Amino acid sequence: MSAQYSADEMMSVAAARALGDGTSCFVGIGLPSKAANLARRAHAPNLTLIYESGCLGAKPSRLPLSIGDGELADTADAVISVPEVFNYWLQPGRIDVGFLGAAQLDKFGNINTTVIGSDYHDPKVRLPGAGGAPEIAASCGEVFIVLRQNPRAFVEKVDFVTSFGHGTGKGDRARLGLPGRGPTLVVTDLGLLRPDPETSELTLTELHTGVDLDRAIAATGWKLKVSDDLATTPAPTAQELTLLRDLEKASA
Amino acid sequence: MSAQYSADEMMSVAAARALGDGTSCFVGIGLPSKAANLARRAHAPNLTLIYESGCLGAKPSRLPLSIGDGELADTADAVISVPEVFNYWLQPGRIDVGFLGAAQLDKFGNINTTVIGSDYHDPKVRLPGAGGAPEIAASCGEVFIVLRQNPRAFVEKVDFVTSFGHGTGKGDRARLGLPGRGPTLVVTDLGLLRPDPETSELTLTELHTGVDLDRAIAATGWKLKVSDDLATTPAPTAQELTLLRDLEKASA
Amino acid sequence: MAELLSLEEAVDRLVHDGDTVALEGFTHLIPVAAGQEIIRQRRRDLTLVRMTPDIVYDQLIGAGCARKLVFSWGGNPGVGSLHRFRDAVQHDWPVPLEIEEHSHAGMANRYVAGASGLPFAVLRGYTGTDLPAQTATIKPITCPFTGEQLTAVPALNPDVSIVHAQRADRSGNVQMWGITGVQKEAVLAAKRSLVTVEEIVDELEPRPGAVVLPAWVVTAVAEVPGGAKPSYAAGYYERDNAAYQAWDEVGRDREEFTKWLNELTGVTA
Amino acid sequence: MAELLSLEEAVDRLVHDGDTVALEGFTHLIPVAAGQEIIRQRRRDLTLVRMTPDIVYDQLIGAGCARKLVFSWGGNPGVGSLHRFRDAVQHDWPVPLEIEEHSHAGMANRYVAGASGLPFAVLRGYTGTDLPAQTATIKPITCPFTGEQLTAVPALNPDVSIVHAQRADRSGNVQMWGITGVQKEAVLAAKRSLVTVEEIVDELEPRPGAVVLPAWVVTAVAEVPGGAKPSYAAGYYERDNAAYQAWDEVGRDREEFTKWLNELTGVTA
Repeated sequence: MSAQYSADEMMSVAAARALGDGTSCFVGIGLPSKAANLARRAHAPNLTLIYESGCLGAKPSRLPLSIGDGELADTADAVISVPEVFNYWLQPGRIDVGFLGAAQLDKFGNINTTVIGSDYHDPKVRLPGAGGAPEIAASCGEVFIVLRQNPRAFVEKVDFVTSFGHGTGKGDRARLGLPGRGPTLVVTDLGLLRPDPETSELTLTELHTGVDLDRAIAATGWKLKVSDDLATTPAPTAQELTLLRDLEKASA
Repeated sequence: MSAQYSADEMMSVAAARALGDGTSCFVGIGLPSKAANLARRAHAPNLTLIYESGCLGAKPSRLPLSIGDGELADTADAVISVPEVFNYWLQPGRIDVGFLGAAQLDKFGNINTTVIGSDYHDPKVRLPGAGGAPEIAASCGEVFIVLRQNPRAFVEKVDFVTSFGHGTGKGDRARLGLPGRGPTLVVTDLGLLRPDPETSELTLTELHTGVDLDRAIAATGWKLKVSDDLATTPAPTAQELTLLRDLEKASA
Repeated sequence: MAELLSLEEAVDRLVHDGDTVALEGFTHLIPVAAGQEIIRQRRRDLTLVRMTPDIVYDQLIGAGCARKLVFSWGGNPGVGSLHRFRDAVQHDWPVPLEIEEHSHAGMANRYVAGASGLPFAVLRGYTGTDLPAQTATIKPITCPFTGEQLTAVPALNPDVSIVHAQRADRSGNVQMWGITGVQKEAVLAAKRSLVTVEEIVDELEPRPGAVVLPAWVVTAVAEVPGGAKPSYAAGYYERDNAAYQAWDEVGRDREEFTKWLNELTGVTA
Repeated sequence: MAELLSLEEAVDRLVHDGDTVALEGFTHLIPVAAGQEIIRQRRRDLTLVRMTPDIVYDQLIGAGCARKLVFSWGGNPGVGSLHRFRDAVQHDWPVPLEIEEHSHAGMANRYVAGASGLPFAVLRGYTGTDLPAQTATIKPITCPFTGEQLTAVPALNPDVSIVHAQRADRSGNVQMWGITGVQKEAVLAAKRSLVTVEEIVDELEPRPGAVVLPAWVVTAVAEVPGGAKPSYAAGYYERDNAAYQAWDEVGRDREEFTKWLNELTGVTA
C-alpha cells in the first residue's frame, strides 16, 4: 500500500475509522461530514447519520453541500423539524458520537467558533458562531473533533468557549452535570490526540505514517504531551483512498 | 315552519346558530360536534373545526364517532400531533370558540367532568375527567357550552371545578390571568343562558319556542335569573331540520 | 436496533410486575392486543399511563393488573363510562386503584418533557381548577424573564411504552399515519418500547402524514395483524363501533366481566 | 385568512422600519426574494432574527437595513464567512450591528416558546460555555420537582416572519416539504407573516413529509417563482452553488458590494 495520498486524505481516513458500525453520529458539515460518509461506505454501513437540519438516517450518495442539502432529506429515514432534532433526539443523549470541527481548540478540548481576540464586542475576527455545537458537545455520548493542526488553531486556552470540552481539566464535566463524555478524540492532518485519563489534557497518542513528532509539537500552540506508547496511524488503504476519492468526485 | 322537532333538535340547531362563519372552533365530542358540523352545513361553510386528536380544519361528511375518527383525519387541512394541537394551536389563543359539554355546570359557568360528590377520593360517581377542557376553557377566545338542562346538571356550585368558567363571579378570570373571555353562552334543550354583564352569573336570555319559563326555572338547580328582555329562540327552519337529520342519518 | 419478536415473547421480556407502562393511542391505532397479552401474562402492580384510557384499560384494571392510573380522560369514547375503572375507584374492585389525574395538555407536555430528556415541562394549564389540589405533579413556575407565573408538570418516562402502527420494515423501522396522537413522544420518553404492527414489509414507501420511528429507538416490534381492534387502523380496517357498545354491557357487571376475562385467559370457571 | 398579494405590496404592508423580522429557512427554501425586496424598499433599524443568517442576511446587513441581529450561526454555508456581517460587527460598516447570540438549540426553543404562547422555553443548553456571559437572554431555571438546574431562554415573537414554501392554494393554505427547519414555528410565533411560494395551485395534493400552514394563521401569500434562489426548493430547482461561491467575492469588498447593491436597487452610481 504505497499509494500517494495527501495529509488531508490521511485525516479524513483516520477520522472515518474512528466511527464504529451500528453507532449513531451527529454530523457537522465539512470535514466531519466527509469522514462520516466515508465511514459509511468503508467499514460502517450501519452508521446512522444525523444532520441538524432534521435528517435522521441520511444516506447521501454524494457529499452534501450544506447540512440542509436536499440529498440528505431525500435519503433520510425521517425528516423532522429543527426543534425536534435538538429536543427529541440530541438533548436526551440518544446519539452516540458528535462529530465537530473547530476554529480554535484548546488543550482541554474546548472549542471556539465565535470570536478570535479577547474582546467579544471588538473581535479580531468574527467567526460564524455556535450553531448546534454547544449542545452536541454536551449531550452526545462522546465527541470527535477533526481539524488541521497548527499553532493558531491549537491554543493553550481558547479565546471564547463556544462548546465545552473538558473545561479546565478532569472532573469539570461531571461538576457541571454534562451527560456526555465530551471530546474523546481529536483527528488532525498529523495524528490523533486523546484526553489523558488522569488530567483530560489532550495528548498525542498517534502520529500518522510518515509524520515527524517534532512537526506535531511545532504545530501545537501548547506544550504538547506525547503518549508513552505513541502509535503510528496506518496509511490509508487503497480501498479507503478509492472510496474517498470517488466520494469527492461524485460531489464535485 | 311548523315542522315537528324534538327538544334535542332545537338544542343542536340553537348551538349551531351561535357559530359564526369564518371563525375557528375547538370541538368537543358529542353535542358540540353535532352542532359544529350542522353549522358548517347550514350557515358557516368557512367554519374551521379543530379536534384535539390533531385534526385542523376537518370537514367530515358524517358525524365522527369519536374525536379521533378517521373521517376527521381524512378530511383535515392538516393532521398534527396531540402535543402540537395543545401547544401551538390552543395555548396561544388562536382559536375563537371552544365548544364544550359538561356533566355539571354551575351558575358561574364552571364545569365539572371529574367527580360527583364532595370527596374526590371517595366519589359518588367517577366521571371521565378533564380531557382537553381545562385549557380549552382557559385559552379559546370564548366558550360555548351545550348540555341538557335539569337540576342535577345545573347546580349552584359544581362539586369539582374541572374547567374554570367565571369562578365566583366577574373579575375572577382577569385576576387569574386567563386569556379567553370564558363561557359566553350556554345552550340547553330549553333555552339560552348568558353571563350577566355585571356579575357573570348565568342568566336566561332566551327560551326556545314553546318552552314555558317555569319549566326552565324548575330545571335549574340555582335560583335562575331571567333577562328583562327575554327573547324567544326561533324554531328550527325546515332547512335546518333537514340538514340535521341528514347528518344524523349519514352517521347511523 | 429493534428486535422482531412474537407478541407473547415481547410482553414477556419487556413488561414486568411493578412497571410503569404506557399503551398510547388516541382513538386510532390503540394497542389492544398488547394490552390483552399483558392480562394473559397476569402482570400485577402496574402503573398504567395513558391520556385516554378506554376499554383495553378498563380490561386491564378489571383484571387487577394495575395499582395506579395516570390519565387525563377515562371513558368509552362515543359510548359512555368505563365501568371497571369506576368500580376500582369507587369500590376498590378487584384491587384499589390509585389515580393521578391531569388534563390532556398536561399529559401531552409530560410526554414531551420525557421525550426531550427534560425533568419537567411548562404550560399554561390548570389555572383556577381543582386539579392542582388533588394532583401533586402540578406545580407553579415563574418565568425568569417576565415574572409571569405558569404551570410545571414533571416528565413522564415509562419503563415501557407500547404503541400500534401500520407497518415496520425488517430492520424494525416503524411507520404510522393518520392520527398519531402522542405515540412518538410516548416511545421516545420510555426506557423500553414495543410496537405492534399490522404488517412487516420489505420497504416503507413514504406516505403523506407518516411518522417514522427509526429502529434504533424501538426495543421490539411484533407483527400483530388486527392488533388495534376494535379501534381502527387507517388503511387497514375501520373502527368496530358495535364492539365498543357491547363492552358497555360486559364492563357494567362484575360477573359478565369475569366471564369475559376467563375466556380471554383460557380459564374454565 | 391569508391575502394573496404581490411581493412588493406584501413587504410594503407587512414590514415596517424598526420591526423585528425573521426570514427563516434552513439552507432550503430561503426567502431570498423577500429579503431583497426589503432592501429595495429601504427598510431601516430592523432587528433581524434567524438561526442561520446567510447571504441574504449579509445583503440586508450590508445594505444597512439592520440595527441588530439575533442568531446562532452566521456563515455562507459550504463556502465560508459572511463578509458584510463581519464588517458590520468589526467596523460598524455601514452602520453598527448589535448582536444577540445563541446556539441552535436555544434559538429553536425560543421559536417554539413563541409559537406556543409561552414567555420562555427550557432546555439543557449553554452549560459551561461563554455565551451566557455575553447574552442576557440566557438564564438559569430550577426544576420544581427535582431541583435540577436547567437553562431558560425567552420566547421569540417577531413582528413579521417571512418564509418561502413550494405551494399555496387560492385560499392561502400553504404547503412545504423536504427540510422545513423552524419555518412553522417562525410563522406561528409572529404577529404577522408572509409566505412566498413557487406557485399558487387549485388544490394542495397531500405529499409525504409535507407541512401545511392553514390560511388562517398566515397574513399574506405572494407568488414568487424562484423566490428561494440561489438556495433550493425541493421539487422545483437545485441549489445554485456557484452563486454562493460568487457571493464570497462580492461580499468581501465594500466597493464590489456597493455595485451589487446599486444594481439591485436600480441606483446608477
